[in-house]
Amino acid sequence: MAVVTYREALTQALREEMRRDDRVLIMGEDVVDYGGAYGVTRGLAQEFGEKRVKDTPIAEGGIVGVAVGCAMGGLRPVAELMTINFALLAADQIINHAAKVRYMFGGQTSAPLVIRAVGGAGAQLAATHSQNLEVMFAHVPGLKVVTPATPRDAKGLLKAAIRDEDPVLFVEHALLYGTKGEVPEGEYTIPLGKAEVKREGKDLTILAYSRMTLVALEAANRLSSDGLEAVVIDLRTLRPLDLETIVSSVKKTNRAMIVEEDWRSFGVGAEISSRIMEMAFDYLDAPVQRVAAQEVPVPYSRKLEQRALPRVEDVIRAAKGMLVPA
Amino acid sequence: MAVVTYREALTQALREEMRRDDRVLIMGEDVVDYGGAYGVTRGLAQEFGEKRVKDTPIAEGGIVGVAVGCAMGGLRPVAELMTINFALLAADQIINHAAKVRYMFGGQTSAPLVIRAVGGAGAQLAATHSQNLEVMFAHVPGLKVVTPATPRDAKGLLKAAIRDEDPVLFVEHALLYGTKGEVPEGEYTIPLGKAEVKREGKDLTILAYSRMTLVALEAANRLSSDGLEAVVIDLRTLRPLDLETIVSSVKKTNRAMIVEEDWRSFGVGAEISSRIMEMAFDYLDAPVQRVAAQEVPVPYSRKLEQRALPRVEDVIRAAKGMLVPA
Amino acid sequence: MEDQKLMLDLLYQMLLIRQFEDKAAEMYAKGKIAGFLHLYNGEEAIAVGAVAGLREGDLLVTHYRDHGHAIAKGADVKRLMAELFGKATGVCKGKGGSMHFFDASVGMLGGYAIVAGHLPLAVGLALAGDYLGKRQVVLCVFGDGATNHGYFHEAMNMAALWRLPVVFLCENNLYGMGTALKKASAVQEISRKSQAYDIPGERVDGMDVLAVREAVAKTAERAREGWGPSFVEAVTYRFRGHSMADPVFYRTKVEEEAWRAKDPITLFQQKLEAEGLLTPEEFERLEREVEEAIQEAVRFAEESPEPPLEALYEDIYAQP
Amino acid sequence: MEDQKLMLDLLYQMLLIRQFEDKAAEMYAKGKIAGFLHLYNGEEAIAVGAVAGLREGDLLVTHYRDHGHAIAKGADVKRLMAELFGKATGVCKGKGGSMHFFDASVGMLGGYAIVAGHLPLAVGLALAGDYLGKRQVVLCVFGDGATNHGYFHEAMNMAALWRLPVVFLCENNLYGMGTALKKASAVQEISRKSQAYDIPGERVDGMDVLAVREAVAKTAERAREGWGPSFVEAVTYRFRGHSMADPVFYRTKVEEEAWRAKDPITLFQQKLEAEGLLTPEEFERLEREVEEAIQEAVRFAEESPEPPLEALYEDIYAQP
Ligand SMILES: Cc1ncc(C[n+]2csc(CCOP(=O)(O)OP(=O)(O)O)c2C)c(N)n1
Ligand SMILES: Cc1ncc(C[n+]2csc(CCOP(=O)(O)OP(=O)(O)O)c2C)c(N)n1
Ligand SMILES: [Mg+2]
Ligand SMILES: [Mg+2]
Repeated sequence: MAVVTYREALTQALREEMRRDDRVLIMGEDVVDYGGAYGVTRGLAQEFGEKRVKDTPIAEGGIVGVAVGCAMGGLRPVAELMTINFALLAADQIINHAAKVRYMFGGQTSAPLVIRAVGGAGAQLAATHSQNLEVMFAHVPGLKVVTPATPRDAKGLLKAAIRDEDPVLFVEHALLYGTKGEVPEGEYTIPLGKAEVKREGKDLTILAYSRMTLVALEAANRLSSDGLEAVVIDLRTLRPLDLETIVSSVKKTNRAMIVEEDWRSFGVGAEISSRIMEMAFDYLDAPVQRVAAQEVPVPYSRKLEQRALPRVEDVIRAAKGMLVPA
Repeated sequence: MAVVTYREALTQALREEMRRDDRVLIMGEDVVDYGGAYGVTRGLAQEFGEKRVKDTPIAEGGIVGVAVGCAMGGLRPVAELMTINFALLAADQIINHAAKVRYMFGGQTSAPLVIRAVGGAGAQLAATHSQNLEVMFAHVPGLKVVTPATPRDAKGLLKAAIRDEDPVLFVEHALLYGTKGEVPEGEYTIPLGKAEVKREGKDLTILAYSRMTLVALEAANRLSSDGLEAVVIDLRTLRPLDLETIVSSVKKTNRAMIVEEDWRSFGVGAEISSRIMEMAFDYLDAPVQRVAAQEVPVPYSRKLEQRALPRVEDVIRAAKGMLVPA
Repeated sequence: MEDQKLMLDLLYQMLLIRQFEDKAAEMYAKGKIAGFLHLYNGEEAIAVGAVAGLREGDLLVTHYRDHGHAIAKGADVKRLMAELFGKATGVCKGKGGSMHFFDASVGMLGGYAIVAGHLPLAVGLALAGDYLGKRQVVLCVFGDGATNHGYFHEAMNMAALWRLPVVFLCENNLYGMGTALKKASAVQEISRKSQAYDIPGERVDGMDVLAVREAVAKTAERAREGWGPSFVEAVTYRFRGHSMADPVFYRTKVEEEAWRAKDPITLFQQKLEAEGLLTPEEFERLEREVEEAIQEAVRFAEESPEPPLEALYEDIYAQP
Repeated sequence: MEDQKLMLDLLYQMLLIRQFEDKAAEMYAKGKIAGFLHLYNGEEAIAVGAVAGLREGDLLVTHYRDHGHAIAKGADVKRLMAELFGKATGVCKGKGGSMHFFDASVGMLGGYAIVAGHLPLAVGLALAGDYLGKRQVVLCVFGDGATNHGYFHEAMNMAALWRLPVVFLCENNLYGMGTALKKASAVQEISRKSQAYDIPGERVDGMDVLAVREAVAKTAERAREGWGPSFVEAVTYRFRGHSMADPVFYRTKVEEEAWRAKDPITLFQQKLEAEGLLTPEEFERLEREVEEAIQEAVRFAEESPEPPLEALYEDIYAQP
């Protein structure tokens, strides 16, 4: 298997899908010469031309709306939003249009588009450029929400998202683009809606997604040297949510923790936690814990920002708190 | 005490606050002649003039943005969004601007505005006009989210929201405007962030907000004739959340249920449920239950819409399921 | 002859819309229809004229005041009425209601209830048609109120930038709900707004079905030939309130009467009679024909079944 | 004499901005500054000229490329540099960073990082000032890219409708990140976009500090007198990349060189020398003065403390 970056894995997915299917096109701000704000579309305009890789004006609502129209018109658009923070400018198109047209028109149309957006903090971009807003979209029936953590998943999930008949919000993480991992050589896809056990264990189940999967894995490795073996499950897709994988693990370990980079209150972890209680109450030896970001707008200062985000130590401390009775 | 409608209670709050404080002004679509889509501002333009009650173009992002600017400039704007569904068009202004300016500018400014928006389903308005989107905003530090259920609360909370120094999203419910209740004669406010026990009991704690408070109360009354006494707590404010009132009740009843009109997954109830588990795990005799809307875009057909929404019977069935061992 | 047939067809369609709307209002009062109901009375010449300016295979998207457009585009009034009744036989299986008429089989790609939200969709549909080499025009209809929304700006700019085959058709009925145009828009002559995108703009009499047809036919052909989008402002007036709930406080009786004197149906009837293309008897026959069609539509709607409960969970995802 | 003092002050300010930016780039390379850093080199004449056209008490809001505006409006370079360093003494206590300069004491009401998001805010600030009878003008600065956003349309329309005292100032540097104007905007002459709102629009040479000052002074007085908003397009060029991460693939060297020949500082220096208002020695002295100010700013930033951890939880709510 080749070792490639998360960024390159995404580029491969786009390239392969565009070669496979003429109907796939990319639109977004600066996707041509710049190759997208994070370089994911670099080289694609050269190969496929500007008919299939389109620069757009800065107009997020319009961009997603055009993509919804394209999808209803028979194409497979991949719209790129520079960051998920700007998805707030397209929230109406995503939630009131992409997620609704199929249902409210009685199944006569559909919006098979992919919206790629970068989420996450950690690069000192301050309050309006550092949010994790996926939970807002995961709440909405009609949408699918995908949050890959590794190059292999990024590629396989993006290919599956492009082929999917429904609207997919595909959330990448700014700090993951440079991370490397093995990616299978041949053609493959990873089905949406399937979590993956990324580490086996017996004492505790840690659930995470996107960059927090890496944080959880590192914490699990360090816990291991203290003799505690944690399962780490990468949710990969937030909607639909793979409850089966989650619950069956928790039924074995009897303890669960969610690690999330978003704000705790009304965040992703709340849903996971509630579902676990609902489906495995009698198996739980302790309340499900959430390790989340501090509930503050993300500050610029590195010192403050680092403190605002969940760290490996936070996970370790919480895990020990669950396992070693105080 | 006078018996007035929820609508009239809101109008009273606006009128009193405008009389009290010159800096309070209203802006929104059709707030002058129409008196707002639901008639809440009727008569105010006549009393205060169009300088203080301003019709705006249809431009939700712009409206809220202008209101944020007004607030930063020393006024106390109350911006009316015809429905919370259109708050998606203003999500950037609410989340990236109103909620952030104070923090990212180091406390040098603030945005003391109120955004009034109608939420809820039940009037056959179909998928894009029937959503309950409050959870998206409750997730965001920097915002406050208020969801009154009764005329008394509507008035007292709106007055408090207008006086509050922070941005408040004030969510009314379309089906509540015509409901009646007692409202104190004199001047009063109800503090944001305080839940209220609306019914005492001992067997179960039912948590609800907005219209679901009425559904919960009716269910509790009917359960009572079967000998089951449920506490009903009206959350009233979703952010900040009054955990103390919630948890202390659950510690007594050992059972909790949330009734919410939004979609279950990643909805308001998830947070309440998780918090209860985290704070009262050892007191719980059963997993916290959620009675929520079906996870579908809301359909037009009355038959389907009614089935999509949580009904009194759903609450009763869930309560009995928790209390009477199967 | 050909021409007479066409003229009578335009008249028939306008009558069909008018009676459909009147019947809908009646059924709403009886509680057979619920939700928001926005009627098209007074504006019939626009939908009928505009669709007459299109070719087969062209697409139409519009706002929530969509009955006229759906009928003009050829959707079956039976299935439209059934939709209003929330029945399983409705065009959207009873899930959409009045604001969301959609009939893929005739290229009626939807009524949308978010003001201006469908303008970018229209641009996207045009982009898809262009990409697939379809020589297909997208007619995008919206109100005066919609032109103040950010979407209008974004969609107009993108359509112009990419020279897409969209005809933007603004139904300027002088009010957005109860807000008069002058309280909502810095410019009153809406057609001028297209200057900011180098899109040709034109104002036509929206009470004149042939004027609308001509403007749309011309701009649609321009679009089809690859010259890009156009903007047509059709000035009109809605004879009823914004929706059934509207007490219409904000307009004067004098203004209303003046506009009613320009009823597009009466004007067209008179014109055809003056030109010898129509007799009063033929007009009555047309009216009766329409009446029958509408009665049949109501019967069909009444007799149709409610959607089954399972329908609640269908059509959310293609691949759940 | 008065005039000479003013001219030298304008020159000083432009130099101060230029050196602040060069130093910021240097500190970024050294890792003292992080996040996104958008420099203003080449565009100094706009901020300096525009602020010179305002009166005391007027307000300024701008986009994330905000260093020039903050300096011109009178914010202390020490506290601005400290903000870039993320220090507690920064104008925003280290919470805002480069894109969010704000100094209430001088009427610099913020850099905003959501493109065009601050345009409605500017309208609201103007409305508040008007409401409170302040005779205060709000200068709202944004880029060419922002004019394609829906917010531009909504804000321009509302400002015109309500005749509010806003001067909309577009810094047209021909690119929005790597996207050339012609790929993003249907019209190239941006000042024409104001026609759709009956707002007077004017294009000025953004490399000429006096031309900018004149245009803003004139439109600001117009606004102050109650005649409503204006739109000024200042054509300019950024000498560096969009941000520190930009390899600037999308522009040609020839184009860059042509614009560098119009360096606003050099042009102004030459003009003042030609008019006998400045000698080469005085210019050098000015440069040295600026250098010292910048060095002091860096020293101040370096020596300032990091924000305390408690600051993380402060300033979220006024009433938690
Ligand atoms: C984004 C949005 N804002 C507000 C509304 C509420 N609303 C429905 S129709 C309407 C007026 C629209 O006026 P116009 O565009 O002129 O169309 P008309 O009804 O006159 O045909 C408003 C404000 C909405 N549906 N969507
Ligand atoms: C709403 C939004 N979309 C996209 C971005 C990313 N972005 C930051 S700057 C920029 C280009 C802006 O260009 P312009 O307005 O011309 O200003 P300039 O940088 O040239 O001064 C973009 C696309 C953003 N910050 N906000
Ligand atoms: Mg109208
Ligand atoms: Mg630019």
